Amino acid sequence: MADETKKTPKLDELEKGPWPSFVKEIKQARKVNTMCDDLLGQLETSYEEKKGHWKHGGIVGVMGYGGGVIGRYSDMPEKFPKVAHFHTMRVNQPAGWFYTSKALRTLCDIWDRHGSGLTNMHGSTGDIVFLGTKTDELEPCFAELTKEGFDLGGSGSVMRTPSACVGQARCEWACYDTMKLCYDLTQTYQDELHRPAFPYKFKFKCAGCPNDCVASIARSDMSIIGTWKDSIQQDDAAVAEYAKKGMDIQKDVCDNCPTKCMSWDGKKLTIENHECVRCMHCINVMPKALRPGKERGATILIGAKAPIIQGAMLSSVLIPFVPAAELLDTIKELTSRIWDFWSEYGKNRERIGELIQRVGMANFLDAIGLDPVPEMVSAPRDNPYIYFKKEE
Amino acid sequence: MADETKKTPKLDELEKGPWPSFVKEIKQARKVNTMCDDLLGQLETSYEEKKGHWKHGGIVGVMGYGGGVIGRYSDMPEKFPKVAHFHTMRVNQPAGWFYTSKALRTLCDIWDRHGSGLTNMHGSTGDIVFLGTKTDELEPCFAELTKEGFDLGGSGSVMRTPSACVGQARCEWACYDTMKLCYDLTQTYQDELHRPAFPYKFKFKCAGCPNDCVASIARSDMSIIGTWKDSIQQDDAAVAEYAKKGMDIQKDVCDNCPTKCMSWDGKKLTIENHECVRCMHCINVMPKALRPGKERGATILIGAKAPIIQGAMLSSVLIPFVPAAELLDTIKELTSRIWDFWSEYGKNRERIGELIQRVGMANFLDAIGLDPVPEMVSAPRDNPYIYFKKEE
Amino acid sequence: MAAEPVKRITDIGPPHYEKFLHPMVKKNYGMWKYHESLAPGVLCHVAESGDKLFTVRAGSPRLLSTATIRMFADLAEKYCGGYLRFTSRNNVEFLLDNQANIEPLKKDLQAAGFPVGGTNNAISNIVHTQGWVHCHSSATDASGIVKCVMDALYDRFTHENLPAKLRIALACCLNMCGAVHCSDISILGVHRRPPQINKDLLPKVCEIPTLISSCPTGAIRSATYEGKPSVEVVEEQCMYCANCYTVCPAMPLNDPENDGISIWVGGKVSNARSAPKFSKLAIPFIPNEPPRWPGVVDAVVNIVEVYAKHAHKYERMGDWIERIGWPRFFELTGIPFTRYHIDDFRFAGTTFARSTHIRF
Amino acid sequence: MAAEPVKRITDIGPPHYEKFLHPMVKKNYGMWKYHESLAPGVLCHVAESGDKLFTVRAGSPRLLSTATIRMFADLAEKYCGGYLRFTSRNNVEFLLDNQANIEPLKKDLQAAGFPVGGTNNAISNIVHTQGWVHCHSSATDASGIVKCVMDALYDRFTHENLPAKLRIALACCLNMCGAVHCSDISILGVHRRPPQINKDLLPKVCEIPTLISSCPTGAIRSATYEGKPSVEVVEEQCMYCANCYTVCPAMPLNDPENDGISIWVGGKVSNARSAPKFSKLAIPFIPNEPPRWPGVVDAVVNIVEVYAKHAHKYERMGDWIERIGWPRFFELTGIPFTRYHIDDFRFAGTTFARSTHIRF
Ligand code: SRM
Ligand code: SRM
Ligand code: SRM
Ligand code: SRM
Ligand code: SF4
Ligand code: SF4
Ligand code: SF4
Ligand code: SF4
Ligand code: SF4
Ligand code: SF4
Ligand code: SF4
Ligand code: SF4
Repeated sequence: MADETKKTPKLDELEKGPWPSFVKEIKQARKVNTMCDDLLGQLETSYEEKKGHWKHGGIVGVMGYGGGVIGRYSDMPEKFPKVAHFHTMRVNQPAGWFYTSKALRTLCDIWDRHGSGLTNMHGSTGDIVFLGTKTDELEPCFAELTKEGFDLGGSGSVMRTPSACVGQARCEWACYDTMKLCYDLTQTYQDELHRPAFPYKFKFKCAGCPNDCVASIARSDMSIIGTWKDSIQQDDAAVAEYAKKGMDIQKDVCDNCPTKCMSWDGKKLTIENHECVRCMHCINVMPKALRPGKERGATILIGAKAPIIQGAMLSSVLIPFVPAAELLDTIKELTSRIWDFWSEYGKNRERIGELIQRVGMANFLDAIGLDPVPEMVSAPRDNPYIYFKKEE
Repeated sequence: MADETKKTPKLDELEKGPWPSFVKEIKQARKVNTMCDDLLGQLETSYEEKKGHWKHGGIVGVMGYGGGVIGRYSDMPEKFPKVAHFHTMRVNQPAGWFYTSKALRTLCDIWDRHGSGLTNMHGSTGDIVFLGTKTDELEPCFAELTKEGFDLGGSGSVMRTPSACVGQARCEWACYDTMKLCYDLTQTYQDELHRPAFPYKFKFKCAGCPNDCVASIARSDMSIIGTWKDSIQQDDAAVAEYAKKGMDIQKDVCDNCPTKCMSWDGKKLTIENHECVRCMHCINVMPKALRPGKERGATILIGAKAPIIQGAMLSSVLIPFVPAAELLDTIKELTSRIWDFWSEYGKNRERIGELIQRVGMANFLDAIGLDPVPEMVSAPRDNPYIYFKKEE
Repeated sequence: MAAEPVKRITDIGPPHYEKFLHPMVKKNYGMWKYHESLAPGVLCHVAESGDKLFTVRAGSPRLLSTATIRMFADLAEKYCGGYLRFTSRNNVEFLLDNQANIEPLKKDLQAAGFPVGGTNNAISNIVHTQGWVHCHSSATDASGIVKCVMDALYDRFTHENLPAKLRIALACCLNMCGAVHCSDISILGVHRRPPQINKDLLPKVCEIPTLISSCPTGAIRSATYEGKPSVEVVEEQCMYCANCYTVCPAMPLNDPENDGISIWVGGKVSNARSAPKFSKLAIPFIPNEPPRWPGVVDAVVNIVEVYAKHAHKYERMGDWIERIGWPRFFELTGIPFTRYHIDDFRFAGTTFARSTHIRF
Repeated sequence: MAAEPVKRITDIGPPHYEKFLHPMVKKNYGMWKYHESLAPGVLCHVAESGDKLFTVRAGSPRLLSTATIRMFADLAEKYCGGYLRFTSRNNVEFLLDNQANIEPLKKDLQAAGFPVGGTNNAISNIVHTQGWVHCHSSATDASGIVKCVMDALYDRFTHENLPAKLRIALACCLNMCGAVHCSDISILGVHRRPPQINKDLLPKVCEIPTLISSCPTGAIRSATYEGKPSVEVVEEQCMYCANCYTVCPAMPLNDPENDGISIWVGGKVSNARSAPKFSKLAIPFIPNEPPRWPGVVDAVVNIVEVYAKHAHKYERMGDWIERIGWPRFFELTGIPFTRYHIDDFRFAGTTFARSTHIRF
């Protein structure tokens, strides 16, 4: 056993220092799983040569699914045969990443039986990432997972695993039930999640308020971000208490309001709610005194993505406000129209945000049957290149 | 005479109302010049038919010049023979648009002899526009003009007539001598002004301070805008006087400062000049108390233009600060490098601003031998598509 | 005709400006200390030397007959030693060293029909272009619209009662010869139909490669017509900019029923407080309605009045709109928001609302 | 291998989250009233009902062995009925109903080497990606750099003493699998050499039209190689994004001496105060320096410390930089400004400084 253990002088350096060490994790896994020894060996080689040693992925997966597994092969299989195959399985996380210790143990047991014993908790999209196994372990592992109530997440040109902030489970600011919406969308689109039928990937992320704790506006093709329509709920006594405890309401709260719609006369805080843009700052700073209004729902935004090809995008406003009770139905209807349009007009590997920029937002709105509203833009056009329609 | 006079019921409507009427002007000119009668007739036709009746310009001009005249022909020459030809001559204005009554009378006399008797005082670029004459009047008119010390301005693919704000002639804020620079540039580039040799037009405008009273940042390929490097000159007594007279220094001055670098304690105004971006607001509001600093010069910006083809542009910073004394030499050297680059790489009808966007600012800077500085950008790039150079 | 060949004078440039400077200007050149506003249209510049120069500014239609210019010369001689100038917005300014002459000059100007004003927070003259008076390219008139709008805004020229400066400009086509793209309110002539190709004329007067490359959207394709090289326009790709017409007379776009006017708002040039910025689309289309252009006049007056009522002191149109947000601007002015307001050119992606900052 | 065919279960989706909720969470779901911060890494959420839920957050390397996950399970059972969760930044959170358990839990966590913190104005965990541990595409490692940077910023995780939240993310290539484009500080792997075309492999594994259209800058052209269709890369047009490699394994870009890391700053996601924004380039290139990555660590620590010293309370990195201006940012951090900082992609024109607002 001792003989088999690769020497990793470079990686050993990464066991030093106070932050928990991933090298320690791999070494720990090596105790039960020899794959990890070759992983360490290959990684040490990368650290020596300053380059990766994985080959471009091949198509592997479980029967009937087109996604959920990332094929991965070593480019030094002779030297590191145990990671000749080293595929990951993306396991769909429970909404909000809540677990019982029992559920975690179940997952660990399955993965120790069928894979490297290494995971990412979690991947950037939100999945439980089972990090490294062989092709012929995929199907048995999948069978055990489903038996225990787990299923795979997305990869490839599918709807990707939706994710949600902790929302109403633990956050007082959630303007709609993010975890429920996330779960409902995941269940509604099981087919779209597992069987690639789109031009490219499509991501949903559900954030309960404009703080956006799942970074939905930066990372999801459709971002659902909670907000409210009426006035901020205000508890004057609690405001006074913050002031008494030493908060400088003028400086800390009012001066940081982006619309300067708050005023403080030393006793009473007044919010011109008509001017409030729901940025959350004042609420963040005084959670005991201020709360989102009672007429709650979400803003639906479209099109965020990473840079490739047309440059990174943030999502942009599509529907300024949908009441919480209508969210699921509205999104389902909207999504089906968007997917139809995208499937018809989207080029291969063209995200929805890129397609909208290519065809023009107005044409996109026409196609999905939404009326233009000024909330969709930061400003109207400044160039006079207007495609007037003939009929008008 | 009365018979010859065209009926203009539509245009007559434009003699009503308090604002001075251009129709009255044309009618006044008609008293001495019959061209104007046909002009009124054709214009009335336009007003009836809701469309212009001028033909696309042809190439006409004075001997040896490629610019300064805009050829213009009526598309109804049978009906309005006197405006069959109706060319304009662009006469280079004196810097700052200063005149003596004598000079104006001289111009009027010349134009009454050789043209319609109608002018624009002035054209949008700044020229004196002599509005409407026949081809064979061009040369005699030019001869009389030059005899009196006037010359033509630009048109076509030339350096266009430079212009300048009133500057040090009457404005206390001028940070350099705009009229002198404008005059010097005009004289330096007489050849480039009269003989088209560029891919397209090139405009200089000289503004004495960031108020930019000649709209140089919006309308000139090279914008020279006065500024200062040291601290705002401050007269505390005068500040106090403004306060006493009822100015709300906090609200009117400090709160409008874009960098919030001013503070007012009810007695003393303090400016953190290190943070000042020289926007002019505080100086504009309290001209008796605040003045630009003493270390004066200008920011040189590049690339403004109207929309066609790549969309309108504002000029962008090329050299953050050039001392007033070095302005002319710096601009001459810079311009020659810019024109060389533009002449070599500019496409037909491509303005310098468009060329810079096409080849990239960094490549442009390389070509003209300027080092990049962060003042040139509102923010560094946000996309990772960096063309790294091989040598580095 | 066959006269003696005279030696031609060329390349002399304009006369040196010093020749035309008022003696007080010459004396105090570069040594002005501060200025005061005495009344709308009347400024007083005080020099370090203590000298005081008075300026009286009068509105002008810009299109001036020599007769009117001579009348200005008369007034200048009567009141200020013959010294006067024009401004970058085409107003005329009389430069006086004698304060007592201000009122008589104003009276004479007003009697001649030339209003005094345009300074400070007044609406100054409308920067504009040629229109049907002289340009082949115009989608609308220039001078006529300016006249009607300024008639309606006359009191805003003679009074300084707006929150800040308000600059209006007009251009009669997308070439934008007035600095229309950076004005508080812009009036812009627009076409709405693709060029009508004159196929017989085309090969005679146009260079086809230049023509094809002139189109910002690539709507022009090469084609053949009666065996000869020609072009065709893909109509859905044409946004009527008329650049093809600029380079080729055989591509006119004029169309009385479809040409008209668009209104843009919120641009500025000065660096005061906020950075310069472009005007943005407010009203995509108003038909051409000569001779009094009621649609444009009403639209401009409405925007001016809503601005005057709601903006804070020192707030330019664009700064005001940015503070209240565009949705509120459309609400307050009653202008409908349409598909045309959403940008779809090069930088369109930068104009989408990429935050949840929304007012309800 | 030849076993009885079992009925396969598919398309069941994830387990319903309700199964995993702490009873107190279930009871007060949607009825939380406010929260308080008890200490770095320790939150207390108070429900309308008066119930109090305590959260203890611990840092995690994200790459976890099943052994460590079981250790978390042990702790959860010991202190909070087995209820725990992970956060969107890969920390682990223990959910307690008994305040008395907080300290013992913290002790156990610390003993096991897992720091408690990451809340409020601390630096939380670094969102990151696979690197050399698992991805074929990486220009640098991920976990190793994160480890070294967090070692250096350890005290910033366990203390809440920054002006505002500071979010760091890392992605090992331009695909940016971490939300690197909107982080206060982003660490991004970059290539600096064009793809090395494996001409023999190419026709076998790649679709040429897809390959050509994959290039954002059109640098890939069709060509022939030994009589067969192939491609060539116009090197000056290549900006090393590796998108060609993503669609075609025969176009690798890896190059030990030229791959490395770039640093980006000032992005954010939340709508608090200012709108979400992209990170902007701070340092174009730092070489790969395994195993302890000193260049990257120093660069990040320097930026953090300058920010900590100069930013106002509540000011995120990007808001601070916008207030002081980019020139000042480069001055204060000592980072050189280079040609690479000036954008030259699609929207480059919108990033030029189009005003005279300059600090000297
Ligand atoms: C595992 C994960 C990184 C991680 O360590 O967490 C990951 C890993 C890969 N991503 Fe990703 N992406 C992961 C989240 C993301 C995210 C973040 C998110 O989803 O919130 C993004 C940015 C958001 C977005 O979608 O734009 C992201 C943007 C990309 C892109 C660029 C997509 C684009 O439109 O620009 C690619 C390239 C591609 O799709 O070909 C990509 C491709 C890949 C591939 C499949 C590599 C490839 O070229 O085929 C990587 C496989 C690595 C491996 O060997 O395991 N990955 N990828 C994340 C998925 C785990 C999970 O399911 O939870
Ligand atoms: C006379 C004048 C308008 C006026 O009434 O004041 C004018 C009139 C014309 N301009 Fe202009 N431009 C005039 C100032 C401008 C300005 C303003 C400025 O210079 O400050 C601009 C915008 C700034 C700029 O240069 O971008 C301007 C941008 C254009 C353009 C678009 C250029 C572009 O790059 O986008 C064209 C089209 C062209 O050059 O082919 C154009 C073309 C034209 C032509 C020559 C029409 C044509 O297509 O050939 C017009 C002749 C009208 C006529 O019949 O007299 N004119 N033109 C101005 C010149 C008078 C003078 O010399 O003082
Ligand atoms: C005479 C003129 C310069 C010239 O060479 O002709 C001029 C002269 C003065 N300008 Fe101007 N500006 C002149 C066109 C402009 C322009 C250009 C334009 O309108 O096309 C601008 C930029 C406008 C824009 O931003 O869109 C301009 C932006 C300013 C500003 C900044 C205003 C602001 O708050 O944005 C000031 C400062 C102020 O008024 O507080 C200013 C101030 C001044 C002062 C007070 C400067 C001084 O101390 O003498 C002058 C009297 C102004 C007045 O009208 O109240 N001047 N000024 C121009 C008169 C035009 C006219 O007839 O109305
Ligand atoms: C647990 C978590 C949600 C989840 O479902 O996992 C969460 C939970 C909370 N967030 Fe968050 N945020 C979480 C990721 C985020 C993210 C996403 C990210 O970092 O990728 C953001 C956007 C970051 C950005 O803008 O780049 C985020 C932006 C905020 C903000 C806005 C901060 C700002 O000023 O910009 C607040 C309000 C505040 O802290 O004042 C907030 C506030 C909160 C509160 C106080 C909400 C509440 O009342 O419960 C929670 C405790 C926060 C804390 O850490 O101090 N949360 N929060 C995430 C913890 C991540 C971690 O382990 O560190
Ligand atoms: S996004 Fe809003 S609702 Fe969701 S966890 Fe963050 S603060 Fe709470
Ligand atoms: S939520 Fe934001 S915009 Fe609204 S009042 Fe509070 S600080 Fe101001
Ligand atoms: S630009 Fe400045 S210097 Fe020139 S006239 Fe205007 S305010 Fe005076
Ligand atoms: S010039 Fe502008 S930035 Fe400078 S102190 Fe005055 S108001 Fe502030
Ligand atoms: S704006 Fe257009 S129509 Fe008007 S003068 Fe200029 S080129 Fe002619
Ligand atoms: S009008 Fe403009 S868009 Fe239309 S064909 Fe001509 S150049 Fe192209
Ligand atoms: S960022 Fe690039 S290298 Fe890293 S995991 Fe994603 S695709 Fe792979
Ligand atoms: S690396 Fe990017 S830019 Fe270079 S050839 Fe490949 S796709 Fe094109």
